[in-house]
Amino acid sequence: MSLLERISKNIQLRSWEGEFPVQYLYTFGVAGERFFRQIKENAKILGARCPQCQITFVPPSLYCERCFERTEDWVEVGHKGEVYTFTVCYRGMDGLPKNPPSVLALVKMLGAEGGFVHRIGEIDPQEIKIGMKVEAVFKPQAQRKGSILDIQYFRPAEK
Amino acid sequence: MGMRKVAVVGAGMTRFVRRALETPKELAYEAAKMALDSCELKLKDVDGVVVGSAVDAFDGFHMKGEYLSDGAGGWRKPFIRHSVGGATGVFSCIHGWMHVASGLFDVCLVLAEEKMSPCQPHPQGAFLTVYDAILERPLGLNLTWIVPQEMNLYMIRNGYRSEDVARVAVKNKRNALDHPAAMMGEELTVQDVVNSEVISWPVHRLDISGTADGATAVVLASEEVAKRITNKPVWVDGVGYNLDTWYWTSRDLAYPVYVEKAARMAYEMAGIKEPQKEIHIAEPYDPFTFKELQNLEALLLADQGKAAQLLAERVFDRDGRMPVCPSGGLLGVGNPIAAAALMKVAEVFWQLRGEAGKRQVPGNPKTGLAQAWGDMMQAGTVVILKI
Amino acid sequence: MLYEAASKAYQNAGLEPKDIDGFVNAGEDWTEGHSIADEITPDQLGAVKRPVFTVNGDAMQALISAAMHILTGQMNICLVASYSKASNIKSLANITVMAMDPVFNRPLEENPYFIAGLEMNRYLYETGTTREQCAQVVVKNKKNALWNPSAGHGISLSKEQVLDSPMISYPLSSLDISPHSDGAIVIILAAAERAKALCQKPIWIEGMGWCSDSPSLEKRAWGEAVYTQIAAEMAYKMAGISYPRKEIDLAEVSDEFSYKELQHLEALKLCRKGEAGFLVEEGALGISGELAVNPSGGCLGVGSLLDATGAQKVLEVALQLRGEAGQRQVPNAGVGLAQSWRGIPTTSGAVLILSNR
Amino acid sequence: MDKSVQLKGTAIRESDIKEGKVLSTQWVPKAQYAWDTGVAIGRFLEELKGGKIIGMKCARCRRIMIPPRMFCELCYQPCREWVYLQDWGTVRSFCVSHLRWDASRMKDPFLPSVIELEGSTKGMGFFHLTGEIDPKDMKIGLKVKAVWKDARERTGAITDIRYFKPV
Repeated sequence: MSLLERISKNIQLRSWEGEFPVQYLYTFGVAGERFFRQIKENAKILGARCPQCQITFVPPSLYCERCFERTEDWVEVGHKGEVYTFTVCYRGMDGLPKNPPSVLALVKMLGAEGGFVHRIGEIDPQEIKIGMKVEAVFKPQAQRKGSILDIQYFRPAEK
Repeated sequence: MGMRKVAVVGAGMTRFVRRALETPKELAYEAAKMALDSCELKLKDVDGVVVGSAVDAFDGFHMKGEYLSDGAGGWRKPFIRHSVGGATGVFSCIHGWMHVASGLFDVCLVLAEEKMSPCQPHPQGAFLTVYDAILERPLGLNLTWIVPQEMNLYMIRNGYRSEDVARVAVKNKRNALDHPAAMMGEELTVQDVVNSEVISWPVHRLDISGTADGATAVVLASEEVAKRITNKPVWVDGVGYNLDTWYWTSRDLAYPVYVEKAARMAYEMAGIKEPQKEIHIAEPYDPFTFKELQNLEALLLADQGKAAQLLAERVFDRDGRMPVCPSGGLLGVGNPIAAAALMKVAEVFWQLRGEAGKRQVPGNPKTGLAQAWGDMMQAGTVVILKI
Repeated sequence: MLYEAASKAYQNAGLEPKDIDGFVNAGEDWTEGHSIADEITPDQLGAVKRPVFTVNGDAMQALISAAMHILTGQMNICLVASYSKASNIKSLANITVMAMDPVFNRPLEENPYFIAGLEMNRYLYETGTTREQCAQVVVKNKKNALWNPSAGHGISLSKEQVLDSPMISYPLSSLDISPHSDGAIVIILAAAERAKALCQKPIWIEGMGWCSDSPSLEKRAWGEAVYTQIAAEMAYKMAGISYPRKEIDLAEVSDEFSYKELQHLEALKLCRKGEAGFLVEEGALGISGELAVNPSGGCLGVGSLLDATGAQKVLEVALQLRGEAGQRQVPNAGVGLAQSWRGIPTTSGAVLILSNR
Repeated sequence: MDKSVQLKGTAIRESDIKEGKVLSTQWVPKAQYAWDTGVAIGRFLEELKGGKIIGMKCARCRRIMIPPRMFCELCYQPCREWVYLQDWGTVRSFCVSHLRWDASRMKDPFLPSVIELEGSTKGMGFFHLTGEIDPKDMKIGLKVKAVWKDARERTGAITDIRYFKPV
């Protein structure tokens, strides 16, 4: 059993164009609000510690995803991290080639679980390596508005 | 292999608010944590997690379930999300029931979350994306254009006046005054409702529940686990669900036959022959006032065309013969879609256990029903709980 | 499209819609361009005024839900439907980006393929697997697809052609990525007694498992597919499988990106960590190899079907176990494994063990 | 769970966000689609361009269905018998809506209606707007007729019919 009539001439092919005509405004949540306030106002990166698992999570969350305890202690984790993995992305959102390509990495913050997916700057893409130590470069305070982009990028850390 | 018995052993929820600071994950966590704490279980005791969330367009997440998974307790666990639009919340309980009744799991955490406030300029906008992209959206179809069509036809067929259905809002908003999660509890008169501005005739502003952010969770357990951890397990005695055709204009808009079919499926499983006698409390879906009455009739809890009269005779009041929406329902507590419908399951759970505090209905009810309605006015989901 | 697939499934099973007790559909709103996409499906399946629900997940998760429902005893026969209309989405990258965290990840405004780049790089680093070995997966699967009449992306390629294709997100090049296809797949499940009565060659579900790792890009595991590892453990336990490599004859695993096939094989314990690359190089994963992997052509050869991908995997294993896979038939296949992954940026996957005994 | 239980959940106001008391970020999706119309709706739209409304008849249950579809969802049979319908019919249900899809309030209300077109089977509704009528005069059972756009302005869209007006 199948359909009895089909489109046999491509000129009859029709499509209807459309989109979702809405936009979104997101708040950062209880933990996010506290985290980004510190980034915005003091250029400090905080992690939240699980009292049960003794793990410090960055970005901090209200809860430990592993044991579901509420995280209570918030600690500063500094600006330094390590490149856990990286990529050089040659395509933009539109799928077209992007020049220059962006160098992106998952930076794991030292002494914490997790970190940031962010851009790596002040580096030749050829030079970047897994395990490399990097540090966060913040925008000047006046330009910070409470966003992941308040960190401009991470760059190789000075020894 | 027979069907395993499944019990609700814990429940939790957040406040329902117009706009929450919490992220969807955080709302999910708060409800899930409260539900687990209520039955003294830890996350490691949970074998699998089920999430219900209705419409991704509200908060602009693609694959919303994936995003929610850690907040819902799904870290490195079997995790599935489903949706049947507005009927999602009650279905969550059914999906969780499948996990346990199948014998695959002993403890299943069931979570429903909705965050509608991120949608700009108004969450109503997201409803536009529900309709046919080619034939309906270009006309600007929206919820306030179609639900009233049902209401109009329903009222005409049954000879109801605006005052008759307005009593639902009065009752539910009053009940909600005693609910800690409620955002729309209010002491009103029938005249207040009828005199509130007309949104879309015959729907008045106070006939409608409000969009909201919130989450609800319940914990389901197998018979063995349930009997071990609580002396008041509430059994999932019957489940039913049903979906009508997508072509809404060719449905009978006055009577949701799909709700009746879902109810009959659940009654059959629960061995219920005379629902009006055997169901002691009900939480039918009430996003609009008339829906409560229409759903009660489709659930066979009131004869067709008789619900309004029973309402006026106070049969559905909290101390009436069959308390309906003792929680305050969507009209009173608020309507974060999936979370609101699972709240109904949680309310029946608390009522049957005698833990509803000021909302407690008298007479030690033994059997309760929760129902939701959804998709494009075409889905019915029903759960029957028994203590 | 779905109507035709469902009609064929009914015919194949000798059933009519009224014989079906319940229907499960798989799909996501944003890939349909339609909120509550659930609402559209009853008509195509002959399921008007019947029990229907939607799993917003991979078709394999939908199938698992249907199987659970049958195991409860409330239903005897369930139908699982899934389809992909990827061609109707003009801006898939813009949809995928909305599956990422709006506060931490979306503001970077990068093409989501970067996530596959990050993961591939870490996988290669941890296991010593090479880009050449990944390219070999592409060569194998696209060649297998030439024997599959339902596959749209079969072609004979050399390893060099894959390696030299434009770099998308280092080390991932354009031919490492599965193209998308449109398609619909419908599968009917029945309880044991009914299945025996209905069907000459029923394929049995021996084990099922599914799992999600942390969704957070910052906190998940990158080198290993932990979600598949845990799902596989669950499925093996249910199926009573202790030595997967010995007991499984063929596997259809998610190869949305070339390296994913290798990473998934390792997570499935079908080989040791770091070993999969060598196996593909030696030809051990070919149709007549030691362990046939993706004989259908996989996502690389058939095309990724969005959330219907898992159903394509199950369908192929079922055809192989029934001996109905035509020119790509794996000899003497008795036990097969199907695995799915929901694609970037998710960490969700499912595993099914099927047999014909 | 008593009223006295302190539940989690922090209510904020939109003004908190506007005034920067609560941090936020915006997202404008670029979700663009080109939905295939399929055979049935493709033909239906093409006919609208010509000023005609076309439905489909099921050979088994004899229902004449609008919008047309390639198979009957009740009989689960393929269909191929195209049937032209009249561009007038009877209002089966309606409402008087003051809200637009984005919840903005309109002074002149919309009159969305389910119309049973002449020629289709009883119970088959067709969704459109009604116009040129005082909302107070709207009633179920009213006979209405399509008001078409000028032939040159028609593009093969549902909006080729402007609205329906009382006969």
